[in-house]
Amino acid sequence: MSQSVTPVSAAPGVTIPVAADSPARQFMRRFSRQKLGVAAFVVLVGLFLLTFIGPVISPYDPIKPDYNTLLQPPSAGHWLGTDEFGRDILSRVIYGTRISIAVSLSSVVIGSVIGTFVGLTAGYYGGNYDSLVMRTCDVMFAFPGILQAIAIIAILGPGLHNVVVAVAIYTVPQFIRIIRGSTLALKNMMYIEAARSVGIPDRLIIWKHIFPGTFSIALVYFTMRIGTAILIAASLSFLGLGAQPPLAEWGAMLSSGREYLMSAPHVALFPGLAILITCLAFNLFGDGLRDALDRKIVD
Amino acid sequence: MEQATLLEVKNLKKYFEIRGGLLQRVTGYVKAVDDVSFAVQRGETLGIVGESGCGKSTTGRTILRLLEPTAGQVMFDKIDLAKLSREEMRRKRKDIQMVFQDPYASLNPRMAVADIIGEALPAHGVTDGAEIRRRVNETLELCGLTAEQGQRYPHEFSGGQRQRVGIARALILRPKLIIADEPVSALDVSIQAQIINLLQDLQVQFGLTYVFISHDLSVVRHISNRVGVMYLGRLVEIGFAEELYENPRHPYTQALLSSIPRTDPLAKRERVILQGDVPSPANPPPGCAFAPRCPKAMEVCKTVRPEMTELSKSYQVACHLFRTE
Amino acid sequence: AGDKKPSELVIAQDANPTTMDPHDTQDTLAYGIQKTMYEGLLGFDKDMKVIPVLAEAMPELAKDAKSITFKLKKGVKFQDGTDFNAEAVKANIDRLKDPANKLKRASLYTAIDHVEIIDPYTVKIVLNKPFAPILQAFAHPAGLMISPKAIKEYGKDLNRHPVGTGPFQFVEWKDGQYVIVKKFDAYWDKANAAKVDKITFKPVTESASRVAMLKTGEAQFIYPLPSEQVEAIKGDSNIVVDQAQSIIERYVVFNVTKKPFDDKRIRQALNYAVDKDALAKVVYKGFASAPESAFAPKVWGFQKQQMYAYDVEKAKKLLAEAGVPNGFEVTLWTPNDTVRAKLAEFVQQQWQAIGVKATIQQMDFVTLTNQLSVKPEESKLQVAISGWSPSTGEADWGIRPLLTKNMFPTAGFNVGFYANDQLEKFVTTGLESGDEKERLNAYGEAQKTIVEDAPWVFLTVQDNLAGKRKNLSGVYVLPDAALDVRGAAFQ
Amino acid sequence: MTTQKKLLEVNDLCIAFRSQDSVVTAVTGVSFSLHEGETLGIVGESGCGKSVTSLSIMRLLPLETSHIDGRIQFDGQDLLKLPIDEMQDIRGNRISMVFQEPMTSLNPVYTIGKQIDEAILLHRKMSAKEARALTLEVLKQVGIPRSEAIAKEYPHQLSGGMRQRVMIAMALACRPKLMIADEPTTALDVTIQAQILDLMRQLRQETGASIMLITHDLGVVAEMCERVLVMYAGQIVEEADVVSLFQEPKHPYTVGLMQSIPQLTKKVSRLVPIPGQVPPLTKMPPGCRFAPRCQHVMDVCMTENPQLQKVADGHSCRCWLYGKGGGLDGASDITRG
Amino acid sequence: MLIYIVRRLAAMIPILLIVAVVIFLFLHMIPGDPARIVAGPEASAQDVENTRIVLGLDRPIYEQFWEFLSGALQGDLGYSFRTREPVMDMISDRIMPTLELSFVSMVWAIGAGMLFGVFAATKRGKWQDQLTMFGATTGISMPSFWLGLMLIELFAVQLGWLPTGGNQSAEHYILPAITLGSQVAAIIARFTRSSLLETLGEDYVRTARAKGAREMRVVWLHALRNALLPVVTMTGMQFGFLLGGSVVVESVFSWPGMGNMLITSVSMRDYPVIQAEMLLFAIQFMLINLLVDVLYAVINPQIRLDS
Ligand SMILES: Nc1ncnc2c1ncn2[C@@H]1O[C@H](COP(=O)(O)OP(=O)(O)OP(=O)(O)O)[C@@H](O)[C@H]1O
Ligand SMILES: Nc1ncnc2c1ncn2[C@@H]1O[C@H](COP(=O)(O)OP(=O)(O)OP(=O)(O)O)[C@@H](O)[C@H]1O
Ligand SMILES: [Mg+2]
Ligand SMILES: [Mg+2]
Repeated sequence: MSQSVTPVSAAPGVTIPVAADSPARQFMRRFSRQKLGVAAFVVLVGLFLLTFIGPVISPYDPIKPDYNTLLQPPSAGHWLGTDEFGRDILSRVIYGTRISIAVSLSSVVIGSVIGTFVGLTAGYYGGNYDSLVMRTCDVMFAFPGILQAIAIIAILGPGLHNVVVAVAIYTVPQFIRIIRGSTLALKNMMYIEAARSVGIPDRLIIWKHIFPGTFSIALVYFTMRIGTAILIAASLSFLGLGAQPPLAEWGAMLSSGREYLMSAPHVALFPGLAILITCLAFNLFGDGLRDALDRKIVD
Repeated sequence: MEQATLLEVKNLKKYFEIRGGLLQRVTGYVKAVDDVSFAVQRGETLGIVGESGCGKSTTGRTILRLLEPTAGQVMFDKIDLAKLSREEMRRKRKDIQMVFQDPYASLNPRMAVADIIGEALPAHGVTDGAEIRRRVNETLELCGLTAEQGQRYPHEFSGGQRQRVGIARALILRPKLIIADEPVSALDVSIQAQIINLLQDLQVQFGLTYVFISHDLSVVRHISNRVGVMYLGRLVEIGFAEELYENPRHPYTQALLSSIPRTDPLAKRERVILQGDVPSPANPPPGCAFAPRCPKAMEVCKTVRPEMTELSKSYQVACHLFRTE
Repeated sequence: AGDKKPSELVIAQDANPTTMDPHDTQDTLAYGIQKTMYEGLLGFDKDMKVIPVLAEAMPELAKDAKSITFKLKKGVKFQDGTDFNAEAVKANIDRLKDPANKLKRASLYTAIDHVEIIDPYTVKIVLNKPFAPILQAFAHPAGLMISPKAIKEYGKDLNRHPVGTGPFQFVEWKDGQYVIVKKFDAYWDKANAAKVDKITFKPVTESASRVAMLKTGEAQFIYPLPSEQVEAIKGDSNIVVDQAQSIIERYVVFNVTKKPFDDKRIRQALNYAVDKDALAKVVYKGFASAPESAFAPKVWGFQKQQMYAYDVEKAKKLLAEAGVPNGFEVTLWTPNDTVRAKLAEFVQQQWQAIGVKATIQQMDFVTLTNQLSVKPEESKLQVAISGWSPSTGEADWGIRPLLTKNMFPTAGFNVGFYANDQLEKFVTTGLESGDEKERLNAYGEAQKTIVEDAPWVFLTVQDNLAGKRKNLSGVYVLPDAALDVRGAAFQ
Repeated sequence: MTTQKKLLEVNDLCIAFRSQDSVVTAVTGVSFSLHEGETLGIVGESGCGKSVTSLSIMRLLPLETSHIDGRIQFDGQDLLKLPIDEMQDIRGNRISMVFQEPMTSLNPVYTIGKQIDEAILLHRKMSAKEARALTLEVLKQVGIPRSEAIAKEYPHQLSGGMRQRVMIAMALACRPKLMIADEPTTALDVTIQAQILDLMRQLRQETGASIMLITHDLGVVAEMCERVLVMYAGQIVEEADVVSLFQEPKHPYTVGLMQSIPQLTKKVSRLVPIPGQVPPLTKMPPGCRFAPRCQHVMDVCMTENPQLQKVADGHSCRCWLYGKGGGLDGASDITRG
Repeated sequence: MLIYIVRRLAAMIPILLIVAVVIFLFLHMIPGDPARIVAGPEASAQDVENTRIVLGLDRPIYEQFWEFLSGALQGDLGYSFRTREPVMDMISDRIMPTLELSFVSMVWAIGAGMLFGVFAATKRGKWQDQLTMFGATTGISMPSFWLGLMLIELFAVQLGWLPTGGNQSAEHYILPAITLGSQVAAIIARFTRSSLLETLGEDYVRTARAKGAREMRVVWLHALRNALLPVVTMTGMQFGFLLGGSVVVESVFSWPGMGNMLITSVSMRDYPVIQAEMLLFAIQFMLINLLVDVLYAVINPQIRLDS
């Protein structure tokens, strides 16, 4: 956005020179033009900062109850009001950032790393291995995500660690599909064949040529999946399968808040908004990334 | 003469499976290369021409085992490449290199040019960073690029420059044989000439042997010592360029040559305009593949596939018109 | 806006019934529906007092508590036209007793040996051992009388074809959607005949949705009404909240075989550490009361005990005496429904003050039950949120299954493996004596022992809350949380 | 055959594209005219502005990012000033276009027949049935056998050559006065190219339409066109009738172009390439755009861009060698011998 | 085409078998003894044992599996642990409400999604585009139970326009369908937009313009039809998602459907019902995939199913 645009009537052929650029620099330039994406990025940076400085800036202890201030609506003392144990909702929402982001991030990281690895190898080597992987994915796709997660938690028991595992397992086949798809496309690119023709070994081809090619899609998908992971984790907490009290996790807060939806709507509203905003920020950031990386990558 | 043969392709076949139906069963084959034999002498350039889809690229890629041959032998320096293990073949690629048609698609857009060129060295045992850098720069200069340009990315180059990068990549291992698959087709005419000259210069300097694939008959004629004409997966005519262009024997070659627009607005000439399209290689005609379009087709052409016939020691044609009985 | 006087009642509850066969029912919700269609020999009134229903009067329990004789009402007919008489009673009890039927409520009647028909309207029930709570067993909805013809006709399918003597008769049951009953015109008790034509029971799991239905008038009665929702309907003049103390007591159970809970002082300390009044206020919005004994006041045999008042200092002192002045860490199990999870969270907060760090672990109900129903040596339990509602409404069922040796899992629910010889003695006396005074005495001692020994942290006795439209009357929740809707009427 | 009436007159056409970073001017000061019944060839290297010029006549350049200056007179109307719906009435009706990629230029989800029907129905008031009859007729005209069957097929069922015939049929369906063919044979094999060129020659005779033929193949120009424009870097550098262009090319670029093509008929040991490369649109030299690559470059070339000027009858050229008093003698140096 | 469909259906059988095995093993791995739960909280050890026998859980696992499998093959899915009703009957009661709700949600989601998607694509880069896409992303980011509860509060309780739950009349469909479909609508909108933007740049769109077609015609007839191809695939995938989402939505709106039943069944470890439902989910998923492939071929003549 820092580049000024010459009026159309400028002398023929006169243009603003553009610095000779690497793909990374090009990307930065294009991304900086995505207004929504940049805004989302700023929000995300803010959220990440919150996870570190949250304990410093949050006005109250997030788990210490105060039975004299139950379910108070937002006020000067408690900007977002208090919950059913008289705890400050603002402080809990701030602490919740750390948990929600840690859970969603780690589950998607695990899921995407495994999924990317399997997707790359399945797509590149093909054959029976590929068929096996794809059939397995098909079976996993046949069950709706939340059911999968519930089932996995049912086996492993509730708790945040297991939410991470459940969401990671749910994420894996999605990544396998995406990465395998783009691996198949890249595999047929001339430059892959060119690399093979000069004798580059397969594993290096996968690592140095195909993986970077899938990386942008993986990254975009990664950011969007984080949003989904937050929602799934929230649903699990909503069903009592996620974070254990008194942990300030947004889904759990929302879940306990739903009982007061009519009498004290702020209890559910703010964690709900926190989920919405975070999820929105990740998705919009992903959109921005996608547009900046390549217009051809579709949702 | 024996001594001079670098590459000998014998009865090479490459069939692609057509899979269909539910269980992805093989329902047919695309006979992309069907029983092709030829030899290339050290230091010469063999041109291969033919229309789109006739199997030129597949021939080239199968020789390098970028595609696994369905049948046949590829004798390179007396070794049958088709019999090597994957890893042996990978190491052998040091000696045979390829230049690709599309200078845009054949360079990884995410790598700096020097990395693209130098990448092959570690794969063949050169791991010293300084040595790699030295050789990359040397090769860049050989191909008319500067060392500074090596730090740039492919999208910052024009088509011609990219093709130079592609040539540099092939050259850095100092191969004996380069298979050039339409190296100039994607380039503008004014740039084409630069690349052709570069290839010729390099050939002289390093004693390279070329298999030069193109659909442009004029370019092939210019660069090649000998020329082979392919039609629908088969070689139909092969011989010294001079002879083949002055006196084409196969009706297909004749038609091909007469179809080329001449840059002389006043020239009046007799044209053979072929009827119909090239048949699908998945379902080629039973006899001579060219018979359905051939103005000189005979009854026998429809049923019997003509074999390669030697008209002279260096000239062969596969056509019933030239059967020696 | 005032409602028009309707003739059809819609009731929204939190779950689906599982069956319409009273002998095979284990959920109170199903009983609430069944009781519109069925009647038993005896029954409970609003305060869990046993009253005669199909019996002419209260029966006579033999002095040795080994038999009981019922005189039956005459002129009663089942909804399929069959007469209600001694034969019918025998058919029902035989059905319950037949092991081949594998009925879930058979265990309630294991004390019965056989049934003797004295005359068409008199039956004598002979027991195989002294069993004083037999009265309550007959008042329990498991003793609802099914038409003998239907028993023969439907066999296993009885659960879908209820036929009783009640004021309503069955129309349709669509699982997950509704159970519909309609007025039974030939009901024997004209004075108490149905005042509405039709009742629809709907399962609505989400409590906010239930409240919404009540507000919009889509339902005239909802149960349960979570205490959190009371606030939400306060302003609505068409709605009233029904509040009554239940017989459900909530507590934290200790695994007394595990350290440090084998030490009574620790258990007492943890009792002192919990502020029960605050609990009622915070967790139940005030719709609960501090417990006054090991079971709720409305249970037969209840005697008020000296409980553990909220006293942090005392708790700390006891901990110090027990050698853990700085507290310890403990895992607190709880089912994953909102109320019990909140209860757990509250307990956790309270214990924090004396240095006891509880980690809450929520489990779905099935998993929890499974984790609890194991032999002592296999049990991983430390402490768990639990609760009990003695469905027979009397003291024996409020103590025996929970705190006696014979009731270690998997035989019963003594999941904390509590054993106390003295208590065993009191319980046996209460069970086997035919003398009411002696029994009451024994149960009084038993309660005292339990409270003193503190196998639990006694948390609360909650209220049953239901919401209803103002113009509806005659519908109420029994202390055992079963609905009684037979008298439903609109003004 | 060529009448003197001007069908199309393009004056000082400038086309610029706006991107996020900058504005590039793809075509600068292009002026030419096309007579009725004439075939005009436009040659030049990739990116020199051939397609953009033709698309601007159809006003098919993207509205948001392009800016067109100048005047395009067609049959007495200024196309650039026409309201969009009037322009839409002209498209496909009085001016039609054939594109380079026969593989992708047909809509894959509609049958051939439907797509040609549409072209007709958009401009002619007739029933669907009549339109189909007309469709079959034009299909026959472009030499498609079994036209009824083909009309019911989808594009992917046809070969490239057939598809290009379909494109031509679609372009001719409304009997346009002008047909713009943008590299109609580049994607095709030589034997198929020969078929298509033959067809176009034949149709030109039958319909009398003017043709604007864009190509980078000098051979095609030589065989098809009457007059030729040579473009370089967004400008016309030479304009001549076909015979004089090939026999006496004036501009060093044209000459270089001809020398760098290997000849089929005679073998040279070495080609003479034009050194360097076409400057990118963003880095146009200030003087003559060809100067950096020109063997005859003079000082003036580096600073001042020459005008297109007449160097012989019907032959103009944009080069300082002929500048200031028409130095025709300089030309003999560079005309190939 | 018909042969293709029949063959695809036939090919589903082995996959279903695998799915059945997986589901069965999976269920038996989940901790929790159904007999204990069914017998009830007050049951004695003997009661639990009895219940176990009644439920057939006392037999070896392979026997149970065989019975389930052979039964399933004959269309007999056993009896529910919870209600003792034949599972087949329960499912036939429940499947229509779920399918109806999914269908209604899908219809509006597709309609609105495509409309917004096309609108945004034609306004590419302008504020209308940005706003629509922002809205769509918000739709994707909203937890559905939250949205559902908010809608009930607003439209049923505050305004009293619509009922809160149940499925008696057409009115009852509105809120659940909005809740269930909004995420899908948002996804379709985004997808349609990007797909359409791509096809709008294709050569045949330029051809259509060159013919003199009006812009509306170009967008709706030429570009959109092609843009639909990936949208159809993705929509099919969303249908599966919808079936999963209905679990939450059905519980919020007390919708007597499969999702609601599944939750109850899982909490009661009602194996026969869970198995049947999961199997049904898998079948639905595969049928939808088949439908998508057929639809794809209908829209895209380049795909020939019978080859
Ligand atoms: N990977 C593949 N799978 C299936 N068929 C293939 C594959 N690669 C090539 N073919 C088919 O083999 C035939 C020969 O293809 P090839 O690329 O060798 O032709 P070519 O002569 O190089 O053509 P062009 O001039 O277009 O490059 C074609 O019909 C092509 O469709
Ligand atoms: N929509 C556009 N936006 C920006 N730049 C464009 C656009 N269309 C064309 N250009 C630029 O305008 C210049 C001329 O393009 P044009 O397509 O006319 O070349 P051409 O002579 O037809 O080349 P070719 O032989 O490759 O078809 C090119 O540099 C191209 O990058
Ligand atoms: Mg090729
Ligand atoms: Mg062009």
